[in-house]
Amino acid sequence: MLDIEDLSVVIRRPGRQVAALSNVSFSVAPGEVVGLVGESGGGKSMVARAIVGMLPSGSHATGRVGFDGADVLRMDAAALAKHRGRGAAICFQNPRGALSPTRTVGRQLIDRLVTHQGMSGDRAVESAAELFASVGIRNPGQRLRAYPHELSGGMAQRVMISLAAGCAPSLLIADEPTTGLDVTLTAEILRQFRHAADTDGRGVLLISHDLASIAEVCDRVVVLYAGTVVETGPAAKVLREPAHPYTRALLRSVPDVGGGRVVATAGGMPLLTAAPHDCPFAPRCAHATDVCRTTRPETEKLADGWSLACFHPQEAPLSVVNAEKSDNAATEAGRIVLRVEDAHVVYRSRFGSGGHHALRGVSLELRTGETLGVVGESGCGKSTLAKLIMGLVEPSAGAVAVAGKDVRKRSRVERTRAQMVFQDPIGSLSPRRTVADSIAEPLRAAKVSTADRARRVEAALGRMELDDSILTRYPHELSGGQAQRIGIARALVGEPDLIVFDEPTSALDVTVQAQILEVIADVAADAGHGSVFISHDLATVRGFADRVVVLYLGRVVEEGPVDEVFDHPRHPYTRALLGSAPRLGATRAADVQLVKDLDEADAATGCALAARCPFVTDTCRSQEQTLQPYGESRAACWRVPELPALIGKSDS
Amino acid sequence: MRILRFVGRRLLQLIPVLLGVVVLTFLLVRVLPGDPIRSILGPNATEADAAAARARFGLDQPLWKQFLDYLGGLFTGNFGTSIQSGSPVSGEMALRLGPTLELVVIAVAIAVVLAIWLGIWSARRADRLGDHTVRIFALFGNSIPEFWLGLVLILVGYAALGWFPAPSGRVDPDTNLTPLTGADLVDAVLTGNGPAMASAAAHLVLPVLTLVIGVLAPLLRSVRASALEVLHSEAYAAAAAHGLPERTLLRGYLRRATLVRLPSLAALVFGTAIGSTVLVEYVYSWQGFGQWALRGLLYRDYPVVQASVLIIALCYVLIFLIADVVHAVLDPRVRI
Amino acid sequence: MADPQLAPVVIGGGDRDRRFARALIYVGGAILVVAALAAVFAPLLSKWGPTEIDPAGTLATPGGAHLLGTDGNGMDVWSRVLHAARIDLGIAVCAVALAVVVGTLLGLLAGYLGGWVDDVLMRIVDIFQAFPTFILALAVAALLGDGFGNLVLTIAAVNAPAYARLVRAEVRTLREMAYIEAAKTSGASMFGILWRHLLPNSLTPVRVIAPLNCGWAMLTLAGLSFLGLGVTVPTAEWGSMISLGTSDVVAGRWWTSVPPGLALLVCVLGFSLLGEGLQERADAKRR
Amino acid sequence: AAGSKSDPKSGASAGPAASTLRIAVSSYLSSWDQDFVGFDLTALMLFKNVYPYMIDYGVTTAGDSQILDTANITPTFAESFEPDSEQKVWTLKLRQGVKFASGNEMKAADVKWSKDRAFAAQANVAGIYRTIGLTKAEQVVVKDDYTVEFHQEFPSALTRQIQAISLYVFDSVEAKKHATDADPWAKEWFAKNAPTGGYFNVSKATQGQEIELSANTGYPGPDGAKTPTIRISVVPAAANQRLQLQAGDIDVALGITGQDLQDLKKVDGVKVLSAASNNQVAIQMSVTNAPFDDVNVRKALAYAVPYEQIIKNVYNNDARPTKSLVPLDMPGYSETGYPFGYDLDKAKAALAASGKTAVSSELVFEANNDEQQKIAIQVQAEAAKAGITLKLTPLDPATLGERRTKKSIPLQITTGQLWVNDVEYMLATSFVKGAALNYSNYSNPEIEQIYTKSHTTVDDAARKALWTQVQSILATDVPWVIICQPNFNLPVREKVAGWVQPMDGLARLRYLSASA
Ligand SMILES: Nc1ncnc2c1ncn2[C@@H]1O[C@H](COP(=O)(O)OP(=O)(O)OP(=O)(O)O)[C@@H](O)[C@H]1O
Ligand SMILES: Nc1ncnc2c1ncn2[C@@H]1O[C@H](COP(=O)(O)OP(=O)(O)OP(=O)(O)O)[C@@H](O)[C@H]1O
Ligand SMILES: [Mg+2]
Ligand SMILES: [Mg+2]
Repeated sequence: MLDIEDLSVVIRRPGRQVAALSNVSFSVAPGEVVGLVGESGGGKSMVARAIVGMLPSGSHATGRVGFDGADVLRMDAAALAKHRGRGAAICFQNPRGALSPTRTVGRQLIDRLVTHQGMSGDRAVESAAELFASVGIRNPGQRLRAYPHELSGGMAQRVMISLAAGCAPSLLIADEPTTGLDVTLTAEILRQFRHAADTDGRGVLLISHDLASIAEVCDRVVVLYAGTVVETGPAAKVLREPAHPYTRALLRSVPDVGGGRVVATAGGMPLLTAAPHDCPFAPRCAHATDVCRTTRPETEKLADGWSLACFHPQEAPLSVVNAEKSDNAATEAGRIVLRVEDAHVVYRSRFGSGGHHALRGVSLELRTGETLGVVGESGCGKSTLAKLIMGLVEPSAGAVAVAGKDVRKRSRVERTRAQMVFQDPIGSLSPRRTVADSIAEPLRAAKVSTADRARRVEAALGRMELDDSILTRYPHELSGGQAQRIGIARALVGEPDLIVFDEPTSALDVTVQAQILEVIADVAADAGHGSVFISHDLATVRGFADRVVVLYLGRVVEEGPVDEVFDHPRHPYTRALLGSAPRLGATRAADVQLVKDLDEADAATGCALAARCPFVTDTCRSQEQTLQPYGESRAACWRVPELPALIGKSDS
Repeated sequence: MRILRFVGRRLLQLIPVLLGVVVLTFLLVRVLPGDPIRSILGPNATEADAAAARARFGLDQPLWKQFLDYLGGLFTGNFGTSIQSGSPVSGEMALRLGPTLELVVIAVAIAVVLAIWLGIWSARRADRLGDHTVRIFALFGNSIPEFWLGLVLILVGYAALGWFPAPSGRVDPDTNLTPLTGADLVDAVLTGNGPAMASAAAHLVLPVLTLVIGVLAPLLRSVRASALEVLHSEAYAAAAAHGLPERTLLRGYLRRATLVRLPSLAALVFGTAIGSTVLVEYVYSWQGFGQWALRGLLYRDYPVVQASVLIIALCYVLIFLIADVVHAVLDPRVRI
Repeated sequence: MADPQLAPVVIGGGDRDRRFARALIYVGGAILVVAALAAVFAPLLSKWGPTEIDPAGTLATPGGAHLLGTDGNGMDVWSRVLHAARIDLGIAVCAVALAVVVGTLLGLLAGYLGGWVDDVLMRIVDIFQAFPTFILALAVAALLGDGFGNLVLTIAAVNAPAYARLVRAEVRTLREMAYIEAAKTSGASMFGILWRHLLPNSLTPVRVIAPLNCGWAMLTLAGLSFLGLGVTVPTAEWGSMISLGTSDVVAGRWWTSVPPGLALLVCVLGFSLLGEGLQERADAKRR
Repeated sequence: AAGSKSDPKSGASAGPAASTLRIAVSSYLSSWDQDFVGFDLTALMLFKNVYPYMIDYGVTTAGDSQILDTANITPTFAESFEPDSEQKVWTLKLRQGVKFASGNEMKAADVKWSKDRAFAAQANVAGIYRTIGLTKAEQVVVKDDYTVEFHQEFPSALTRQIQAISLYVFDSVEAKKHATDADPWAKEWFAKNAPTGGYFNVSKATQGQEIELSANTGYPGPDGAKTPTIRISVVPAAANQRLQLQAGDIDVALGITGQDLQDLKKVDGVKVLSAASNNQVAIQMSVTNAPFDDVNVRKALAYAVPYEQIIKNVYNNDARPTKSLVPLDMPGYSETGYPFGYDLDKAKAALAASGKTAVSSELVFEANNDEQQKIAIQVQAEAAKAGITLKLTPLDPATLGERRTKKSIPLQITTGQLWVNDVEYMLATSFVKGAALNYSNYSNPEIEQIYTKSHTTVDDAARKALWTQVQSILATDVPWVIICQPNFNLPVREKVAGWVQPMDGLARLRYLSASA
């Protein structure tokens, strides 16, 4: 159905030129799910745009985008209008942004139904509701009247899928449908696409930067690197025995809940200005030889639709390198650097009473040399916890002390004793301050002399493996990875007692993420300070945390040594999280499946998870759950002892 | 319901602002040099005459007493008595406010409609000749001083072409229009006076045109910019990528999304337009609010100045309130 | 490899917007530079002083001793048009600069501190904004006299509220930004945050609005002069020159008020073009 | 415009062209109540035409124009107004059959009520009555329905002049209907409702825009209004008045000055009525405020003023130079001892004589007065050459009024005409201590003496002698710099006839007529 042949797109703008795609060829058949993976900027979205004939202005495209025999690139306006939606429909990368903010989602869906399925009036409303229901939206009649901003991220993504499906396309394109969603949701959303291919016989092109997460639902994968296809093949094959060094690097960069270590590949993806005459991966490739650097490898066909563009295909199956942890650091009890006691945080609404209860009684303790992992779904209060520790929000009850000092009563210098690394690497650097200025900020507060400041900034920079030349740059001139290194350098430069990492890698590309994780693992291992590492991605925590706490709607639901919690989860919520985390190689079906999305309203009484937990009883609904010791870890669920049995039952 | 609560809350917020305006104006007119009493007395008046006149207007009272009296009057809708004319300010003001509001409302309404239409047209043809031409022309209009433009329009429209009535009023008195609101076109419509309607409309053309030309550019720029933003937005691209027809795109996805930011700007423009009518009123012999307020100020007619500033401020804040409500209606994201 | 029969498909557009924006900025800038030069070198460019009265008489036609003739007072129109640029541009630019400084300061404080400070400051701003321009102008002129500085004050007072609002809105979004939190956790003082982080970043919209505002300030000044509330005669100022010459136009003596009118128009246009160009560029960057 | 002229409806309802005259004025009147109005020329002009004034100036011919004769005051609505032998009791006899618009006949009670009201008002009329010894309501006595007596405290030569501008009468029967306890004189009602009973009645008034006057058919006198309908429209911008006059949309433009007048002389269909006037343009120097408290500095300025140039540049040579502080055409005018003319050397010398090389001052003028502004500019330029730096200060009416009463203005331009063409009156108003128009704060014992003497001097020659003396004293003291006496000009459509030049600046519309 879709048959892209030798598609090259060069975008010409005054003063710069980008070869977004170079000689890309692949095809999608009806009923087939094809994954398109690669790092940010690899050209994935460009492929999607080419398929619907919406290349950005200034594009020069060659080659052919065949669709049911016609060439999309050369369609006239009328043909394009027909092709878009009915032929190929995209689910956009950022569903919230892709929904028109001033029109109800129902109207938007009906617009599609009317246009492409010729429906009218009540009939359209009816099928809109049906479509909503079929993508898993509860209470569709009411949701039809919602505006996009009233939807949660997961809900918006579902609406987006229903919009695309509403066009009844032959080819459904999903551009990063799961980025930014929680693990539990990701799995569910991906299943939707598989479903579309299987039941409606649609072709599906699934675009993602994260191979691991989409691998499960794809029939075939296409790996893009710098606008070129480096490897294509059946999903299982490419995942288990990737032949291209880049595919292998990509896979190894993904942290693994099983405890597999990330192996970082140095360097970043090049921005090409013209179709390459060499292997674009060569500079980062451990196997590269001279031929790689001078000649572009042809795409060679291997067995069963497997093709590859590499002079040095690798053959060994990708083995999981298990981390040998240096446990000594954890056992060596240092002084206490952080103590949080029964902290509550309420965000007050601007008018009247009420507010949002973001943290509900959290207690923590952390010593130097220790690393505490904090995990939980989006919105569970992780960032609030970080801000609380940093003194950026005031606890409405309870106490927080850093290095023995109550955070509320700290002087300017004492405030620098705790440092934070932020989620958004570029956004956390002041746009009009140079890198040197940003890094030196904590030193300025500590009244360090100018000369001393420069020296220490350089030292911190050196540790981040960055060059001095970067010091005079401004944040917008940095890549995400560089910016995050600067952020870490800034946290380190004042030799603080405590460093809080708030999802430091979630905004980064897979391979860059691996690099940063290595740096962080190194920093966290320092005995001089304690670290708190916050992540929604369980796997990243496993690599180097000593202990881990699991947050759910502002409460700690489980806590314990990292291996214990990961290998023997007690709380149903932890189990669900771990179960839905994608794993390379083995597909691990979740043993606990949560119903519904995270909803703040659920936190009212009793166990917060009650509304979503498959094992819920009346006791759960009425009784507040507190942390109880179960083996080495503690969990806030009274049914823990019964769970293995219950899970076994639901299995059969 | 929520809207009402919002409006209620905002109205409460207006109280300190209006009170501030009241206090500030009250003090300001009194610290200004110039004696309102002297300007109504002949040159032969003695100090005793002046004192009598001062007493007549309560200006012999201590300042705090004057202020309390004024404030008390405001609560009962009594704006005091004009020193110049000796008649109640509220009556005079009612006669003057109508014509000016009529002028400004019509002009801003036309400018807004024109801006929406041209702005979207222009954005859809972004960076083509038509777009550039429209924008440059709007900028030109925006750069001409209103009084100058007014004169040119009179020279062309009245003196040279004779298409429009003489710039000496708002309606032909021969049409025997019964004034109700002071806004002649409205009055003509209300009383069903056909000739007056035609005459009032003819008198409105040039002053309205002057104002429209003056305020079009910022509105146009805003509409065009937000239309472009919408056109470049993912949301619009998504709708287009799903092959929705032009009409649906324009109506459902472009227009309303474009307009969300307009109300507050329109309010601002309305505010400045009220301010600048004083010039247009002069040029077109439009005996409106601005001329009245200006004259009051020149003769230090305290009650007139106080009332006119308060009313302008009130119009201003109310218009902003309306803009916020319209914004809330247009943009579902606004939480009120 | 590329199919030789398939010629590349070119999707047009792309950079025209930038070219237009650049053209706007260049043309606007050029106009202003010329105007500024004219203002600076006015005495060199004209034989007559701006308030020098030609004993030969009034309303001389252009040409001869007077390039653009003389006005109703017997003063050289060309010289006055040039010299007026000093007053008009000077007052407009100074007033806007003052408004920017004051407005930004207020906006920064209100936006960052929030709470009652914000409420109080913004109510004051509301009061000023709701106050009619001409009354404010007359009040200031009557109170302080009508000199250059006072007109600057007046026009600044009229414009400052807009900047306060603009900056406040900007600061309110910026203060939630990660880098402000980062600065706080790095021990930056309040002053440091305001001065080093919020100020430079909140000025982006101000930079775009300020030139537009300069044009508007010139029109306000001209309007004030037209009503006799602006610059005192015989100081050369475009607004008062136009106002003096209105009846001359009706009589066909275009030279007394058309040249100052054109000068005003062109300068305001210069500011508008510049502002529009900057706006366009900012918008393009945002897209 | 062609547009509205060709509008058949407006033509139809306006009746035959000759029955209607259209006049443009610059502003709308601020109030209809003459007892409480400020100095508002538009209002005062309208009052002259809508209030019944018992006596008024007669008409005389000067050159080829007709002017109001201030020396000849005749009864109009009154049958007669004559003094007793002591000149202390004046008897006003009313015409019978004069009707107000309400239908009420004008009677002595109306006069009495009106005068009571004026005294109670403590405003305009009460102020000027003081000069003729009328201070209390009891001094006005009703004799019978048509006879009223005014009992003055002392005899005065100015009684007729003062009463000419003060003896207007309200419809008291109607007024009492609108009086309340809080407002016994119906001020509120009169502020908004036009008085009736004058030569014209206001048949329609559109606030701020137009006033329609129709001739009072209830006036039994011989000199009733010549035109049945006069429409007065408000057109603030002089340029607009001019355009409308050119287009024939108005017949008389009362707001056109300066260059426009010269231009209009050349326009088809328009004529400019011109007449010599007693309007005097001067610069008053405060003799009690520095720097003009020094007579040499005053002299320096008097030499530095470019008289000829002002007449040329400001008045297009349509003004008469004068060489005395007494206006031209005033009996007794003499140029004796008046040395001043434009001479910068003498100016510098005079300044040097004062011991100063440079002085500075503000020069105040009316903010909305183009002529004064132009004069100020010309004076400033020349004075600077003589070492006198002048800062031009336009003042709005309120500030000007306040500062004038404080007598704190060092230098100001004044324009004005004396309502009584007599030097005694001039001294009374301008040159004796405390006189209302004596903004210079000038006082000279000799002048005071002459002034007192003049009260009792009736012999013409003797008075002339006194006036010559006055003029030479004033020429030495130079409290004023007399600039010139501009001629009066009025642009009208060619069809307009009957214009009588008002020596008080307030047009008497009853004389106006238009040929069809
Ligand atoms: N409108 C555009 N103008 C110029 N260059 C563009 C444009 N859109 C994309 N590019 C460039 O084209 C290349 C491919 O971009 P594309 O959006 O396809 O990447 P992607 O793989 O989808 O990345 P991501 O994971 O970030 O979505 C990038 O180098 C990008 O900078
Ligand atoms: N300033 C605020 N005012 C009101 N509510 C807030 C505020 N900040 C956060 N919240 C709410 O508090 C809850 C917890 O927010 P928090 O940012 O801590 O979540 P998180 O776990 O960090 O989520 P994410 O993974 O998306 O970063 C969320 O529901 C959020 O909407
Ligand atoms: Mg993409
Ligand atoms: Mg977070």
